[in-house]
Amino acid sequence: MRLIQGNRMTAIILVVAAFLLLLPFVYESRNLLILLTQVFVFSIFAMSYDLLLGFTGIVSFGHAMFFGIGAYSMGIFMKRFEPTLTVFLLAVLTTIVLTGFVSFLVGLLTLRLKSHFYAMLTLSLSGLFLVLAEKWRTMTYGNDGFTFRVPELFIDRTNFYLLCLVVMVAVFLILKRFTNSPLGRVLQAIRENEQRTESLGFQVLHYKIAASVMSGVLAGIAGILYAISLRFVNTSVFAMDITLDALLMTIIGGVGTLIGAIIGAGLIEFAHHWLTELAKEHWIFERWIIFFGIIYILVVMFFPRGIVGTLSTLSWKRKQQPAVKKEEKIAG
Amino acid sequence: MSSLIETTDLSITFGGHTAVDAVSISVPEKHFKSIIGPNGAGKTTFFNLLSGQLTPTQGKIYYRGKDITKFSPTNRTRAGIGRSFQITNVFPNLTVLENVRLAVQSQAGIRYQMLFHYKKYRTFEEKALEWLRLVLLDDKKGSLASNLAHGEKRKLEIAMLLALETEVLLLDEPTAGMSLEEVPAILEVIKRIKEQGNRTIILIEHKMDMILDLSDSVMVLFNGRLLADGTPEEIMKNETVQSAYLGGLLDE
Amino acid sequence: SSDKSSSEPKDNGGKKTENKEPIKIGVLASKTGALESYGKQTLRGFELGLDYATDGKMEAAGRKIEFIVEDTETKPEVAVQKATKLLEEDKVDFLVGSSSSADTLAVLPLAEEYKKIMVVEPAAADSITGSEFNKYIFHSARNSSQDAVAGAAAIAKKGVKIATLAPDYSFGRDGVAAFKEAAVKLGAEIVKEEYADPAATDFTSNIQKIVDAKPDYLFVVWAGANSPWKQIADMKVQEKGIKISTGAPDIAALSTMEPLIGMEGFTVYYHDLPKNKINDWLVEEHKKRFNGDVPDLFTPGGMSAAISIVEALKKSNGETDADKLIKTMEGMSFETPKGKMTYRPEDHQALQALYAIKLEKKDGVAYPVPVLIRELTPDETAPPIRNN
Amino acid sequence: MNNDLLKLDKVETHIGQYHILQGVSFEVKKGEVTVLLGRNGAGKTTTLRTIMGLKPASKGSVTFKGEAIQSLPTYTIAKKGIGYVPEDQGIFAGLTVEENMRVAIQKDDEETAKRMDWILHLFPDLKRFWKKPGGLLSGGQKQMLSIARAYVNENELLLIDEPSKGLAPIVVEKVMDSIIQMKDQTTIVLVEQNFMMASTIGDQFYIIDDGRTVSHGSMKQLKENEEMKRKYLGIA
Amino acid sequence: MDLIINLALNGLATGMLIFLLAAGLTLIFGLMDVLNFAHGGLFAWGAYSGLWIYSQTGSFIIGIIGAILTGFLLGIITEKWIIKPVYGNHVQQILITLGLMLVLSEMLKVIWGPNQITASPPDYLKGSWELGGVIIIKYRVFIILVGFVIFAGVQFLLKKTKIGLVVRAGVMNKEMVQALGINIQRVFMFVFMIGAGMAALGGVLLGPYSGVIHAGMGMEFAILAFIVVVIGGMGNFKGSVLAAILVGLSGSFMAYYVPDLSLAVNMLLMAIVLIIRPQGLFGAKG
Ligand SMILES: Nc1ncnc2c1ncn2[C@@H]1O[C@H](COP(=O)(O)OP(=O)(O)OP(=O)(O)O)[C@@H](O)[C@H]1O
Ligand SMILES: Nc1ncnc2c1ncn2[C@@H]1O[C@H](COP(=O)(O)OP(=O)(O)OP(=O)(O)O)[C@@H](O)[C@H]1O
Ligand SMILES: [Mg+2]
Ligand SMILES: [Mg+2]
Repeated sequence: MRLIQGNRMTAIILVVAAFLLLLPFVYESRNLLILLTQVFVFSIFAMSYDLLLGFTGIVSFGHAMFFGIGAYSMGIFMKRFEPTLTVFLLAVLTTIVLTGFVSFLVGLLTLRLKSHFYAMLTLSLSGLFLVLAEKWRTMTYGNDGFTFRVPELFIDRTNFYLLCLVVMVAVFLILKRFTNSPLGRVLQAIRENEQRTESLGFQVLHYKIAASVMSGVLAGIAGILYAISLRFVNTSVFAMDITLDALLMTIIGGVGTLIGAIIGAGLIEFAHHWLTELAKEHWIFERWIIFFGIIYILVVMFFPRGIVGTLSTLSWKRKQQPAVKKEEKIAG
Repeated sequence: MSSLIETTDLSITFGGHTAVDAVSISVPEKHFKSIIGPNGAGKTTFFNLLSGQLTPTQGKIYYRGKDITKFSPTNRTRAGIGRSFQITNVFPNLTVLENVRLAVQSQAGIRYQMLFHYKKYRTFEEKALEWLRLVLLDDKKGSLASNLAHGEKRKLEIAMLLALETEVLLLDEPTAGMSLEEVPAILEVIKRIKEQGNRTIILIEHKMDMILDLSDSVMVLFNGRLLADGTPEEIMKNETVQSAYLGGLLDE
Repeated sequence: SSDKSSSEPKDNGGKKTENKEPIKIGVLASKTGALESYGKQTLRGFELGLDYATDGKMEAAGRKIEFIVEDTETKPEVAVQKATKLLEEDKVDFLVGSSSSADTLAVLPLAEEYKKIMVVEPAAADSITGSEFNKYIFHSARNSSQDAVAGAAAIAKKGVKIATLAPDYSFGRDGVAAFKEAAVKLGAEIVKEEYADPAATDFTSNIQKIVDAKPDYLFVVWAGANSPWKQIADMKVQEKGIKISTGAPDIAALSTMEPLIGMEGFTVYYHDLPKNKINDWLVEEHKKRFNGDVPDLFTPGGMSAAISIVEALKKSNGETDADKLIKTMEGMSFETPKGKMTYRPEDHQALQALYAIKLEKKDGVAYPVPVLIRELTPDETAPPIRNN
Repeated sequence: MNNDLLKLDKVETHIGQYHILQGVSFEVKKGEVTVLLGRNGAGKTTTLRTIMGLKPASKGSVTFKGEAIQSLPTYTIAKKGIGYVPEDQGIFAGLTVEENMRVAIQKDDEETAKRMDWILHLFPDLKRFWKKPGGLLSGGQKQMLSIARAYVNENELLLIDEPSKGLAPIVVEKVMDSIIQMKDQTTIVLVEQNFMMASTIGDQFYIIDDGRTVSHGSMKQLKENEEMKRKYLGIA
Repeated sequence: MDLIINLALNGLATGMLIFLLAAGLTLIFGLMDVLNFAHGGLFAWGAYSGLWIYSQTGSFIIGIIGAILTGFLLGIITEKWIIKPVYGNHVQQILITLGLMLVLSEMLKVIWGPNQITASPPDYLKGSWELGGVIIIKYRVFIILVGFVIFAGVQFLLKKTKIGLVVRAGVMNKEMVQALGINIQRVFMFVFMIGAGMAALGGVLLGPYSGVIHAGMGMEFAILAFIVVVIGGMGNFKGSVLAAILVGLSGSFMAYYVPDLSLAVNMLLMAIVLIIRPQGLFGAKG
């Protein structure tokens, strides 16, 4: 039963992915392309966040730290060396090593700190990275940031669009497999009851670190793509706003669903786009941020478990088959 | 007699209050031992020390002659000491089946596998179902654990422990809150495991009839100290136990 | 609110000139976010500038001019997205913008990629015409070095001891570095450089150190809402014989400088400082259109950007080929509300006048008013060339 | 009306989309101890929670002293003089024993002080751990605290969910004594799996199965009727 | 010596100001366990409304009272419509309060315009005294006094009434508190209202302190308030006042002695405290 459902889900996703793959060849709007690229990048970032929040139950307020490391690694490599594919790969490697290392250390701290305290610690760590980016001016040019060239291949927006799409789908599949693997199930157990997981014979810390590193590295990759899409990087990549974006996208879409992170990213980016467009039509929308805020509030009221979370509960309720209850991931 | 679990001088103090006070016991292999004692005597705390939830302030714990005092709960479970909890302690937002499946998975040693779908391990699910059937909970396999009635949670708790198939079973009041009607079934399970003869069981209970029925030996904790350790008959005759623990109940 | 974002050309005559396509200008500005007031000043100025330079006809060399405004929200990623949209979808011939330096820097490479002229206004970072320069960039706004040179010119003399206070990020650090260079050149001595957390609520330590250094002047580089003025006054810095000097900001921020009345410094613009026809027109027209408001700090900048584009088009005969325009614009001088500006050929920085001023209390004005001490000529404020 | 202190009439309760109680009816006479019996998951706890308004009835009526209370908020119901000892003890883990008691106390008068003395005499352990966070108590001590919290107010009706669970035999005896002592002021509805306890202090019994009251009678009857015991309680 | 006194005095004043910002949050976040990202919004509304009333009436005191009332009102509305449905669910709290935060701070721009607004203290609080080398700024002394008054007031509320206890109990087990006859909903609303009122008070007092208010001030200072609540120990009112003073003093002294670290001082302080004492400086163990 569940398997069939799962397959249908995968089928839908594949169809959508194929559609997105063909899009740039049939539809000429560059603007849409860029918007979608942005959506893909943030989807990756939000999914990496969902792995922590939704599957392992770790709240981090400092996820921007990994995003920023990725963005700066790419920027600095491209600025300092020739923008070739080799250098690009080197930058990717550096990002993976750096984010892996930092997320490993940060993951170790989950041992010591619970909930709010861990969240605030990550907030302060990412704050320190922000200061570092500010102060290490010979490398980063301070908060104004710097522009850089990117490898030939990525200059073409269609190519880059496709790259981001492919990476996003790959990350989705990897995380899907990761969370549905025996290891992933243990992560959910940790989310539910850490102490009991321990006494079942699972080394909780190892899992938390695994999730943290996985999530950190993927966030770093999102940062890389972000930097390439802008060909510019400044300290804003370490800002709280970036973390909040991931948080919002994940929650709006539905925590612990992965696909929710993608939908959340799409929704926020498009809502943003439309609202700012509306600002040109009517003065009321010049303060479009108010409407944005109202959307958040309405989402909580009408989709308390995020869009995907709530919709899947509804459809499950409609079927009314208490005997074969689908496993539910709860938000919170 | 070779002892499987041995404690020497085991003590723990919480800010001035010594909850377990220099307890030295030795439990032979395939033995069934019960622990009784007034509320707050330190029984659960003693379990917490054995299973690694707490670290003793003093004393040592040996398992098969090996010092495991510094082992983490995880490693003790892996070494073969499993436990159930007095206050129900399950994964509230996972299904009953998934709760047990996780225990089966741990027992099978599949811990870091991240490349395959968990459904690939179909046998885990079947095994989990078997355990649920054993504790009469299979009809609830799809419910979220948080939605179970209290007694049902107790059964789940037991199923999870059994699924670990550890050599040592530490049972902390497994039947508290279980209905009169169903206690026998659970007792039956415990008895059967005992009869299979390859497990060592330590049981905390306040139900005397059960203790008398099952135990090879009974130890009595009192204010953290080991007051007595002996056969059920000996213990029942002990006057301190009668006056301070049992009260007049058995008179009826 | 009157700033329509995308203003269709006013229906003027409707006489089709031979040249087919209208010329399109994409304007990037912060209409929301931290710098929204700057963005709005620029936009008003830009619209007025087009009007002025085309005599209200909205055409140059026979071609119609259209402009499309996009909001960068003061976020670099949005700026890039909007700029690409302007370049790709609206196929604009020019970019103008934007309010924040980071937004602008992020967009600079796009101008190069699409080979379109970008007139930068009012972002001030030195790197725009420095390390991040490309030949499509023309900087009509003054840069931080010009500010600094002006600041130095207003106070630095042989033997004068100066301390500086600036926020601890690029803007402040660059500003002080440039100021120092200019001031030392004029014979002054920098006795203390203090940098403060831009979000700080307490400046005691910084002010204390400055007081201890016993300078003649305290030169402050500051931007943003959270400012040290009040505490400088509370800690009686002026009473200790230390004169304060800084750049006068826009009118909203001037009202926070009450405690600094009497200070000498410089400004980019205040509406009654320049004495010329264009400025008169600007002030009058601005008041007319925006119910009595006077133009503010960056309004003339927006106007200058527009004027420079129209002038260039006139000279190129409506030709929008970038290489040709670059040739035209390099070294081009044009009249603005601030007098004559010239795009320096080497780095495309517009050389322009700045003003040495003193803040005074004026009856009927709610905020301290910058009063002219002397005009600092474009030559005097010319910054070093740094684009290689 | 009659002298029923509490009356449930065909009460039905839903939790989410589950129909948990499907017709529970019983009457509790003033001054009596009424025992609810039944398998695990039969709906005993849900019945008590429905009376307390924690899981409001979707159908049927709950009448307390002649007044329908099924749609009142929990705190109002509690204020009417109904005390509750929940199955999971409901200890405020981060608060000390003392603070747990203070939250519970409704009136700060002499009566309360007297009751408090009585309680501390009943459960000396609580006094011993007066300043200890409730979450650190042993299982049995928590149970005592939970009972104590309900005892400290003057209640006309007490709903007690499995009090003997986790208590040492001697303490169970004390709790039984205490219930008998209170009988003249306080009426009690008790869910209890310890048949010895239930049968010693109970006056009436109701058996709940699958969310319905399926049988009832006086405790005396049940104690003597082996067949009923076997049928409903699986004991002989 | 003068220097030390100057730094200490101003650090203390800044600390007290931060405490005023954080006081409301210790109740709402620390005690009620609500991740209220809109706290900064309430705070900014206090600043705008209070200073507007001050400018209209000419009385600073009336302005302060007005700000507090605005805070109460917003607090009630917020609790009823925004927070009530999401008690106990942090994920939903984050989303809905962030939404509210956006609405609140943008509304400020709609009503009072996007520009920053100057704020100066009333004449009797203007200026400073100079004693030897020590400069004592009158307004800062005022802030310190208000800080103590608020501290004492809230401390009284928490210690002498059952409210603090009931709220903590309610967070741990809402059902049980109700079953003990307490209308926890009303208690929560009351506490939230007080918290919002204190946020507004913090806002209106900050205005004349820094000389200017702006719509972004909410977000800017809210993080500081969160830091203080966490390093003080969640829900520990005394802890948060000490933490605030610590933040104030360390900011002041670091800026003087280790200026290179001054940007990082708050984050560094928080990181160190959390790593060394995970439960917060003054939090209970566990
Ligand atoms: N983590 C802890 N911190 C402080 N005191 C503790 C802690 N754990 C247990 N205690 C105390 O130690 C004593 C023994 O508790 P324990 O839970 O072992 O009792 P028990 O024998 O299991 O009792 P019961 O039969 O009631 O379950 C109790 O007084 C309890 O309050
Ligand atoms: N929140 C819930 N969601 C779904 N089902 C529930 C929920 N709470 C209880 N149930 C179900 O309602 C039934 C009755 O539960 P209840 O707790 O009243 O039983 P009980 O008679 O008290 O059992 P026990 O003796 O085990 O305590 C059980 O089958 C239980 O699974
Ligand atoms: Mg115990
Ligand atoms: Mg029950």
